[in-house]
Formats: sequence, C-alpha cells, structure tokens
Amino acid sequence: MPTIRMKAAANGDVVEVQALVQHPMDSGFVKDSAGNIISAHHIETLVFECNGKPVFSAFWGPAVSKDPYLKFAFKGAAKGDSISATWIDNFGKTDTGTAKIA
Amino acid sequence: MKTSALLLFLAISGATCSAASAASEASARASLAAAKSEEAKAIAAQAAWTATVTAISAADKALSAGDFETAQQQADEALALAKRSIQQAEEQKSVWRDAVVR
Amino acid sequence: MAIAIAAIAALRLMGAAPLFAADAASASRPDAERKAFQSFFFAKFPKVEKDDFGNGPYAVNAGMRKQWEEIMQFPPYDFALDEGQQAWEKPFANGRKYADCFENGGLGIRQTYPRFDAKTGQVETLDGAINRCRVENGEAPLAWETGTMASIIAYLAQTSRGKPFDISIPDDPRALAAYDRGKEFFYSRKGQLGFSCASCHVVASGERLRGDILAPALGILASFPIYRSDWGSMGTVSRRFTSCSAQTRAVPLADQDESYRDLEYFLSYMSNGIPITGPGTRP
Amino acid sequence: MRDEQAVSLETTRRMTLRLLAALGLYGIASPASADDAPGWPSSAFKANKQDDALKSLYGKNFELSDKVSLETPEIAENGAVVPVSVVAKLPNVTSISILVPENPYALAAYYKLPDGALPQVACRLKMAKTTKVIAVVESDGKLFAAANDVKVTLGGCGG
Repeated sequence: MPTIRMKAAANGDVVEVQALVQHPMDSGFVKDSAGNIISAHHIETLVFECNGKPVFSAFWGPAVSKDPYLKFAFKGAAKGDSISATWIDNFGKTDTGTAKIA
Repeated sequence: MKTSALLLFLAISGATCSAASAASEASARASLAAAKSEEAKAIAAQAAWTATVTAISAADKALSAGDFETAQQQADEALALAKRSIQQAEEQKSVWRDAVVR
Repeated sequence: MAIAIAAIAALRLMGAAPLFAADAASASRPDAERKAFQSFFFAKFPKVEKDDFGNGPYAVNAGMRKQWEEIMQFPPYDFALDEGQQAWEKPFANGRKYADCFENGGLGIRQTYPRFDAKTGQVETLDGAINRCRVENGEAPLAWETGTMASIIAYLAQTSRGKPFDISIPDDPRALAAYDRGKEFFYSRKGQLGFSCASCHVVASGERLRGDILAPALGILASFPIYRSDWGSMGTVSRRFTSCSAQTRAVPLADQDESYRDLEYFLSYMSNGIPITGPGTRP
Repeated sequence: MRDEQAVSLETTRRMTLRLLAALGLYGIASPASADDAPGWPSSAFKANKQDDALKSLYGKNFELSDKVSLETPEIAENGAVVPVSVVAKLPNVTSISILVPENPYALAAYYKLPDGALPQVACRLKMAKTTKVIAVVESDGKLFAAANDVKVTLGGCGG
C-alpha cells in the first residue's frame, strides 16, 4: 500500500495541496506493553516537487501527529501537472507518491 | 452510603488484620480458591470487575513468591470485590428500570 | 427450555388469533419506546438537526466541531477505506466473493444491521455476517476489533452514508427478547465505577467527562467504524463496547458476545431514522 | 460518594500516566541510529527550550506581529492530534516554524517556502499538556510571530 495520499487542486493560479502520510511518528518516549521503550521513529523531511522544482519542504520532529497531515499552497503550476511528495524518516526509510493537479 | 462504605472498609481491614496475624500458606490458598470460585460466578453472570482480576493475579504472584501475608490480603480483597460485583448485578436486575427514558 | 417449546406449540395449537395479538403488541412497544427515546434527545439538544446526531460529540459542541472539520479535510480513515475496498473485492480461495453473501453485493446495506436471524434465533451484526461469509467460504474469520474487519466495514459504511438506520424487529418473540435484553444492558450499572451506558450517554450526554464531550446515545453507532486519535487506528463497535466496559472497570465480555450484539440491536433500533455517517473520527 | 471520589482520582492519575506516556513525557529516547535526512536541522529539533531551538534555527529573536495569524483550538479534543494553521500577510516569506514550548522538544515543525509558495501552512501536532503555541514566520530575513494558548485536558474515553 502507498503511504502517501495527496489531493492537489488548482484554483486560478494557486494550487492547494493536502497530503496525508501513513507513519507511526513514534516519539521515542513511549513504552510498549512489555515496558520496553519504542524507539523514536518519525519523518524528518517531506519534500514536494512540481515540474522538477521544489515547491514546499517540511522538516518534522516527533511532535507531529501520527499519520501526519499537511496543507499548503503555491503558485506556478496548472491543472494536469504532476506533483510529487517524498518523505525520509530517521530510520532512513523513504517513500514517494504522486498526484495530478485537478 | 458513607456508613455502608465505612462498614465495608472495617470489614475488609478486619479481615486483613486477622490474616496478617495468622498468614499461613494453607489459609492463603483456601482464601484464593474461594475468591477464584466467586469470581468465576461473577464472570458467568457477566458482572466481573477488573479490580478483582488484578487482586487475584497479585495473590497468585505473592503465593508463588512465598509471601503468604500479601497473598492472604489480596485474596481477601478479591473475594470482597467479587461478592460486591455479583451483588451489583443482582441489584441492577430490577433497578435498571428506573433509568429508562420515557 | 422444553416447557418453553411446549408453550409455543400450545399457542400455535390455539390458533393464529392470540399469536397475532401478542405480536401486534410487541411490535408497537419498541416503536413507542423509540419515539420517547428520540424525543428526549431532540428536547435535550434543540439546536441539533436530526441528521447531525450521527456525528456524536461534534453535533453538540462547537469547539470540538471546528477541530473535527479541520481533521475531516483529510480524514485519517482514508487509508482504511482503500484497504477495505481492496479486501472486499479480493476473491476468496474458492473464487467466490464477499459480495456473493449479501444482497446488493453488500453495498448500501449497512444501515439495516444488526438484524435478527430467525435461523439462529440471535442477533447478527454486519461484522458477524462478514465473518460468517468468510467461514462459509472456507476462510478463517477476521479479528473483530480493528484491522481488515474495520477497514471492510468502513468501506461498506461509506456506501451507506446518508441512509437512515432502518432496523427491524420481526414478529418473533425471540427478536423482542433480544431487544429487551439489549435495553436492560444499556440501562444497567456495571463495573466497579457503577456506570451504565445510559449514565454517560443519556443524562450526561453533551457534557464533559474530563477532556471528552460525551456523545448522545441517539445515533451513537452511526459513525462506526471510527478512527480514534487515542487509539491511533481504526476500531469497530466491538472495540468500542469492550473499551467502554473496561472504562467502567468491568471485565469486558468477549467480542460479539450475545449481550453486546443485543445491545447493538437495541441502540441501532433506537436510532432508526438517523443517517449513517461512518466511517468517522473521534478524539 | 467518598469512595467514588477516591476512585476517580485514581483513574485520573492512571490516565495522566497513560497520556504522558503517549505524548512522550517520560522514559528516555534512544539516540537515532541512522543518519538524519539531508537538510533536517537536527540541533534545533533536539533543543529542549524554545530559545535554544530558535537560536539554532535562526540565530535571532522574533517580534510578535498581527500580520501572522495562528489558528489553534482553545481546548484540544485530544493532545495527540491538535490542528494548527498559520497564515501570514507578509512579503517574501521563506520559512515558517511552529514551536510548542511545553513539549520535551520545543520545535515541532519547520517549513521552508521556496519562491511561489504561499505564506501559509496547516498541520496536526502533539501537545503534552496545556501550552503556548508559537508560529514564527521569516519574512525579508526578519522574524514575526503569533502565539496562542491551547488547553490540553485529559481525555481517554473518546466521547
């Protein structure tokens, strides 16, 4: 299953993007039922690109909620253009998702 | 309400005191068996309380650790809790009707 | 038991008329009780639209509603919806599908569950029907509380959004008995804290219990399954019932225990007319 | 009544512990084993105090401005998921950061805005307890901020 869901909609010359990422965002302080600490596991960067250029970059610590949500807007793209999102977490794991601007 | 709570407290602490003075393995085992049998009745009546389960497992643990005083104390508490839970279910068999939205 | 069967047989021998009379009376009593139940909540929350009761605490508290509306811009159950649809459409090893077990292929039917099953004489929930379908097709049943079961019901609930609860109590004394047992469960105080379902969700509904706003019982199941922030995952009615039990410090019953199914039957029947809003989100 | 009160206090204490655990307020984090992602401002995110995080990110302080609007709930429905949104009416905004000073690490999120990005962002954050939330917007190299209070109460029943 893809970990990134994205909705991008153009309204005039502004594109509004909403993204939801499936990620535990473990804070590194919580103990499991056996009393062992669950290591911090969170997304560090989430970068959006459109037409080969970065349009928004998020840098996150463990205080961002589980299954994080982000909304932003930018100018310089049109309906039909493709937008990509790539996250990297502190374990070095990564995933990329794409969406067409509607 | 206050009086009955006080009486119950006295009853439990009374039981605990006598147990403390005469904590023996045989007595703790017998009390725990009685508590378990009462709790089985509560579970069958869908009336069981979580605190009873906690007390029974604490008694079990103390018993295998050779701490008969704690085992006795926890078993007595479990028995009292199991009895109260069954009593609650018995009372509710008629009392619930008073709460119905009409 | 033998006596009961004999009694029913005797009734049947006595002819249709008395049986009809009993049934007519039994069909109208729950109906009258439902009207009283709904009137209570309409009077308690005069500003809440009937169709909004399926949104629980968000229907009755403005501050909560605002946060919910923000969360609903991209609800966290979105992943479950996709998973649910995929799981629903994937054929069993024998080539048959879930859709073969349900009328209308299972779509748009969530509001008619739970149902009284005349064959077993018991209440069957949608969850139960899903697992029965699996077992009848040689598959292992799903776990009740979360995971694939929650995802599948999320998908099915979405196909029923806006359709009002439409639970029926057929002319069968066992159906009425199930409803009555559910009602007794709802109003009986349980657990060491001595709370009944009604303690929180009738009289105190709309008020704060620590940080939470208590949802009105009317329509309370319309939003299931839910993504609860506190769980960080999806949960079915089973998960909600067992966790409610535990919160009153009662030992939870087994998932889908007959008592919980009866309770779901009663609660859903009380909510007849309230539209399905599931899947939902809760704090 | 008396024993009921005792019971509810006990419940509250356990709920508190549970909430603190859930929000990461006790226990000790094990150090990250892998390398950090490129560009992730590690020392800012590892600062416990707001001032240290800001110093590390920007090397300067902010002034409060009504050109920055920060929207947060008055009472969080759940401290684990608090919707936060920031909109600035300022030119040439190059970054937005959101700080939660009462959290174990003050910096929650930092956003870099290239040319073309509108000066706004919305996300969902964890808050350990009742706290101020601060949004800092970098415009023309200067820092402007808005701050709100968010009440985080103990939940745990979920309505």
